[in-house]
Amino acid sequence: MTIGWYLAVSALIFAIGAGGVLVRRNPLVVLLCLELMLNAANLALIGFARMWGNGDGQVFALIVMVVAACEVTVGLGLIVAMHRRRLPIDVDEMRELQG
Amino acid sequence: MSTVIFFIAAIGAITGAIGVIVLQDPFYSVLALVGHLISLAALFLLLRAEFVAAAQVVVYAGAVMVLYVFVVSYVGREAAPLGQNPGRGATLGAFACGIALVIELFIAVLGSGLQAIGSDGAPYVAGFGTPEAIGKLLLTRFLAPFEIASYLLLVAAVGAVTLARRRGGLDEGIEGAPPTISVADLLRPRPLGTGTMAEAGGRVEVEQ
Amino acid sequence: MLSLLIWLPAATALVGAIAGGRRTPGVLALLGSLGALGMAIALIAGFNGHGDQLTHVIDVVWIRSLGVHYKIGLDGLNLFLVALTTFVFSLSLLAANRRDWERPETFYLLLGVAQSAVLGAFLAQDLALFIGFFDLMLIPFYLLTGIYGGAGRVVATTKLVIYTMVGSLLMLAGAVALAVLASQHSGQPLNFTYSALRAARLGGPTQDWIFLLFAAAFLVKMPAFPLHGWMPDGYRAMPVEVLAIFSGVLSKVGAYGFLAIVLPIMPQASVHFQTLMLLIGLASILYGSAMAFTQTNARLIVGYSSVAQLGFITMGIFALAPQGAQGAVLQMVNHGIVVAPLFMIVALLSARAGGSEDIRDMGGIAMRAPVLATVFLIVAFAALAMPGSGNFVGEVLILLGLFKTKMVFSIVAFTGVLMASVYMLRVFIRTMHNRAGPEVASRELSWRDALVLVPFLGVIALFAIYPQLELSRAQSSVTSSISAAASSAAPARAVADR
Amino acid sequence: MSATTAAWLVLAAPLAGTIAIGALFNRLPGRSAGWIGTGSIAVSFVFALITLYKLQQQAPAHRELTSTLWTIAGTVGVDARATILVDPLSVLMICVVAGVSMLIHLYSISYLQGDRGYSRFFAYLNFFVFSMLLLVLAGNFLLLIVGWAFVGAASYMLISFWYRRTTATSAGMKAFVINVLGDIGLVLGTFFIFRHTHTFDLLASFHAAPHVFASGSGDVTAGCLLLLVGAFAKSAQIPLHTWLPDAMEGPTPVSALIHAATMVTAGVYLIARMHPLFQLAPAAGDVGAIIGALTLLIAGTIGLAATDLKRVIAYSTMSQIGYMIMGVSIGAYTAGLFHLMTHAFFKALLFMAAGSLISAMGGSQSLDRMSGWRRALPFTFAAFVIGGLALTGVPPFSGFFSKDSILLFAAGRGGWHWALYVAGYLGAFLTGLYTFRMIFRAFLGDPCPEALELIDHGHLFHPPAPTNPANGEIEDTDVGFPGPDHVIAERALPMRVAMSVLALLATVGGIVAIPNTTRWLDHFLAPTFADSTLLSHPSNGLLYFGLALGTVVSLVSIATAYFVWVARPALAPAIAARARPLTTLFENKWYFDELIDAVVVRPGAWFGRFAQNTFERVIVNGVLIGGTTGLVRAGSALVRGTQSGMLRLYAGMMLVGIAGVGLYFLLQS
Repeated sequence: MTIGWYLAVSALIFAIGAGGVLVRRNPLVVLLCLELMLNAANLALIGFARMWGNGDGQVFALIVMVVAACEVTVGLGLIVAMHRRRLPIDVDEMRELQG
Repeated sequence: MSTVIFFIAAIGAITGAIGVIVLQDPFYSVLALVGHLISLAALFLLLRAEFVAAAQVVVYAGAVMVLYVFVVSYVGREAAPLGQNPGRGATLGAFACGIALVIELFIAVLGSGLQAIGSDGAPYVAGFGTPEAIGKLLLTRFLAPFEIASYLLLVAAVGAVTLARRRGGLDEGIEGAPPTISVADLLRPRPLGTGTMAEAGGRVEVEQ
Repeated sequence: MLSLLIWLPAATALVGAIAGGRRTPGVLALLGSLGALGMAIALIAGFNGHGDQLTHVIDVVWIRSLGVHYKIGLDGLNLFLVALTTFVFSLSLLAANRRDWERPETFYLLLGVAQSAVLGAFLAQDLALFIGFFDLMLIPFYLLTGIYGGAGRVVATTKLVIYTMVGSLLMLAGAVALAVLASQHSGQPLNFTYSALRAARLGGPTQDWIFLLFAAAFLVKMPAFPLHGWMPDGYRAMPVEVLAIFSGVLSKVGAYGFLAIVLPIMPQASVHFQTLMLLIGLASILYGSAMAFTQTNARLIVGYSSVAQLGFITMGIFALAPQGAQGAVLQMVNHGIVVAPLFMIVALLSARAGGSEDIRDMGGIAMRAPVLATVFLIVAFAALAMPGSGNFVGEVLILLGLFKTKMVFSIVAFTGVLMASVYMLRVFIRTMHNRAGPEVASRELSWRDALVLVPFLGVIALFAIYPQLELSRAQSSVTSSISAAASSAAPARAVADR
Repeated sequence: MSATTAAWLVLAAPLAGTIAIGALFNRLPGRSAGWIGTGSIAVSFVFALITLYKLQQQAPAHRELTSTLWTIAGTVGVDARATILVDPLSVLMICVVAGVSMLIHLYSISYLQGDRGYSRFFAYLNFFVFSMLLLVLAGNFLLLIVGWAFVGAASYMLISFWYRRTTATSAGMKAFVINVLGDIGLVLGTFFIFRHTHTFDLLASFHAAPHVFASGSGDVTAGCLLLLVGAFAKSAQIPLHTWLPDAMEGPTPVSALIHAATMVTAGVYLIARMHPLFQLAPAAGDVGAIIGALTLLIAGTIGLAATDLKRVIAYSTMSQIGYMIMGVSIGAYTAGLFHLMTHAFFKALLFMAAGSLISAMGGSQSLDRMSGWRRALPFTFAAFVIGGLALTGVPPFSGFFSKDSILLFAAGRGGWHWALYVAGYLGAFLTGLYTFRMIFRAFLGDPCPEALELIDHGHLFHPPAPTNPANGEIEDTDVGFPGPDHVIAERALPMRVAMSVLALLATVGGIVAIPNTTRWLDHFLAPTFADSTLLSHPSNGLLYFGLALGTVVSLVSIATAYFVWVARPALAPAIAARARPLTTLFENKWYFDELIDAVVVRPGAWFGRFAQNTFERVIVNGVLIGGTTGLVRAGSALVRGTQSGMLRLYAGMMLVGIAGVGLYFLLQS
């Protein structure tokens, strides 16, 4: 398969993830959608790495995974903290920062 | 053969992604994501990224997803009904956004004029994508990012512990005193039982 | 040396903030400010007034692609303003140390940053750097007013932010336009330093609109009529120590900007708008004085008197005569060392009048406070520019410069001197003399209050006896700074005379 | 010790006294502050005499010495230096000022005793003397202005000395503001002169003046007229005189020192000092002479109608200064200064005597309530009569010679100056009338209750509760009001000594310039005024005619006063009733206060109110603030709408934004 196909898949997954972020109200699922988007990016990175025969893209992908892991820990920590405080687990309910 | 595998894996990945956003129960969403990740790992293999694929399966689909499952079960499913009603406008808007994004990305990819996109990629060199190659890159050229990423992980871990600790919070503070945040707070020894790192790590015994 | 001078106050305040505690931040901030004061005094002592060259220059390219330099330097123009800044800040910090503040680390850190910013604005020799410091110094004051202010602080802060921000943005736009046009005009790469901008002579119409942008920013800062709308609320709301600094030092940045930036860089526009600026100055004098003798809030009386005094300074600068400019610089220093203690005295008075700042609630405070009354009287006399005070020398120079170039303005401006005596004496008599008000409990100045006020008196006396200290050092810089404008004004006048 | 060193020390002594008393104000026991103050002035007086002696050792042509200590402001063409000028004029002035001040300080030691502001009083008083000496010694316009303003400030502080009296503080404010007006006149006048001479140095200006100014040119006339404004404000000449009667709110020694003997005569000194300039501006001199003549007449008429003892003397002061201003304006410098000197003696004496009388009255100053004090206060009576005779100009008292020499000079000038001559003698008649009206009403007739108490019981009258004589408000005796021992009369020795010395001087002071006999003063002042071009050469016949006329006028006026107020007591009210409009005019002080109120104060207050109520509210707050805040508010509302706090909305906007940026680059490529 040509690299173009992989990129197309990557684009689709990214769009799905983005749509999910917009649609879902459960922060857990929002986090999952973010994972989707990151993975889409990873796929594109690795596709390009294959395209040029260069390992850099793969290293990038690895580092993206690390960042994703960090994001997950912090995000999940936040959700747990919210749960502890009996706050609603709903992104639409958390709007104290509105102007 | 590779074409067949590609289509199977691609369809799996996309289905998993759709499952993540469509399924109402977060637990199933997580499971869908696991499926998606494994499919993606297959795609990585097709792209001759052995090490990344392995890492994907082991770290991502394995460890991270376990974390998700833990949290989902900890938080409980009562939160799930809340996420059910995204609103029509929001759904439509999100859908439109997604479509527009896809179209734009497609145009970007296809219209980019990169000849190589139409090819199968560079000729395969033995050892591309093996752990050895990646390891060399990480420890030579990308040493600094590697180290920074490791620090990032450490900070994230500490942060997660602080956030999710049992006692105290940012806005409770010491009783009676006005809530203060300043640089100085970080360096000042704090009274016991207010949730310091030392307590969290079990180095200081808090008398209940 | 100058970099150390600029950043020392902020650095010590930061250390104080990190160290924490109830007293430490204040003491450390004070020490930093005193250190800066010591350096300023050393600079004065070592200053060689001959020639208008910058001394102690530090010139480092900061942002190469934009031509922004970290260029600071000392000349006769900013020498005493720097000293004034460190002096007023030191004593205000000393005064502030007598009180307990909520979150002292924040308070002193903000003051430290403010001091560094003001010093930077005075010492900057690069327009972009100047604007950076100019805006930086406003931030601490927004916060100080907003957090530590009295009643009505929200409105006050809002007005302050809007007015000064609008002014700053206009100035920023003007500065960018100035540098870009200057580089196009001269064919040199983009360069924001004063010297480069001075060298590139822009055309008259271009200078005109850029001049207006700058003038707006500086006039708001001073404040001058009719852009003083933020002043009453702001002055009422600020804590007195902050107010002493704001009125004593920050208002001078605007006047300094005219003298150091506008006049040398845009001489033709300065001549073109001379009459307008003189009218603004005159209106500030008359209006400020009229307001000052109808107000009953002691703070506002002093506040409006500052409007009038800055009117004098504006007129002195735009007399476009060396005497006027010399007088303006001297008057900036004098006004700073007079208005700061006035505000502190107003605070002391209000503490003796049951917390009210209304002069109708005061009266007879001198009874048990002869020393306080004497201090107030001396400061009031200095503030109304009584001959024998440094302020008088400043005003005479201003009016003499004006007299030489625009005689009618000078004669009308003299009414400001007369009105000053009316409103200053009015506030003195209504607070200190006459029958005691119902809530008045007169008591003497405490030693700690005296510790703050006495240095002010000392410096007022020094400038009363020997203003030459400042004048001789400022002379060559001031003359060279206005020479471009003055020389382009002279032919016009010659034509008009014919 | 050179003359200039001594002159600097003349200045230094009172300043040191001020600082010492001020610094130790609450640690000085008893009356020591008074003695320190008096002592420092005495030291100053001694140095003044040394200066005089040293100056006389110089050759007459070299009697203009200057000494500069430091530069106050020397930049861009301005040369303000701390320079003193020691010449016969200034030395005469410092001797008079220091001498009279010393005596008044001595008087005050007793007069102010028991007052809670005792130290403050002497600190102020010493400061005043320092300022006055600075004024007369100044050799630089700027320093002159400094002294000029300092005496104004000292005057303010001393008028408002009893500062809890609202009458005193408003009088002080009035005095200060009018004096600032005078300062402004002086500064502006200086500017006009500086414009051409390019120097602030007095001597340099005088030397340059004939070369840079054409005689009668616009600028020098404007400058001199503005200097006259300064002189008028300080010397209480019409129309800037209204502060002086009000200034009588101050303690009586203050009235004696500042508002009679020294400060108010500064205008005379100024004109004499600036005579090289005034000679180039004859028009300014004429204005000065006319105003002086008007003042001497108008003040005399008001003095006839006033019933407040101190105010009568104050109007008399105005009137006498009118003579001096008239004199120095027409070129009679020596005569004007001669009158200044003798006036200092007898007017200070009159005020001291008045102070003694007022304290015996328990603070009341109303002539209507006083009578028959002759037996009760014989010493005061004697002092009053000597002062009155000298003031009226009865030979051989000092006032006789000094007044006549001014008028003689006017006659010698001829032309329209004859009008001044006539006005002068008319004024002399008025002087005798109001002076002896005052003396007869207060001292002759049946003793009033206060006097009876002193005669019968041998102790002074103490009012039941201290009150403000001006408006009758009840007071206490704490700081800010007169002290409890303020009732002192003539008992204290220091007061008697001071009054005796002044009485002696008032009697024989004329000796320094008796026409055709002694010409000491003329010779002494000659170096200063040698270059005067305004000369007068009256004949001997005119001289003797003038002396005779002066004698007759003064004696007739005293006789008239006796006739009207003693012999036929019913006559005075009858005359007043017959000439009702005139009396009303005099009693209301020619409506000058009302005029100033209508022309200056009301419009000023109106403008202030307009600025505050209308302009500030409508324009500044409404349009400027309202407009900008409205704009900002609308803008912020717009932006704030997007800040909903909705995470998903933010994410959507971010996506749209990123997509937009991407699209831009796509379209670009």
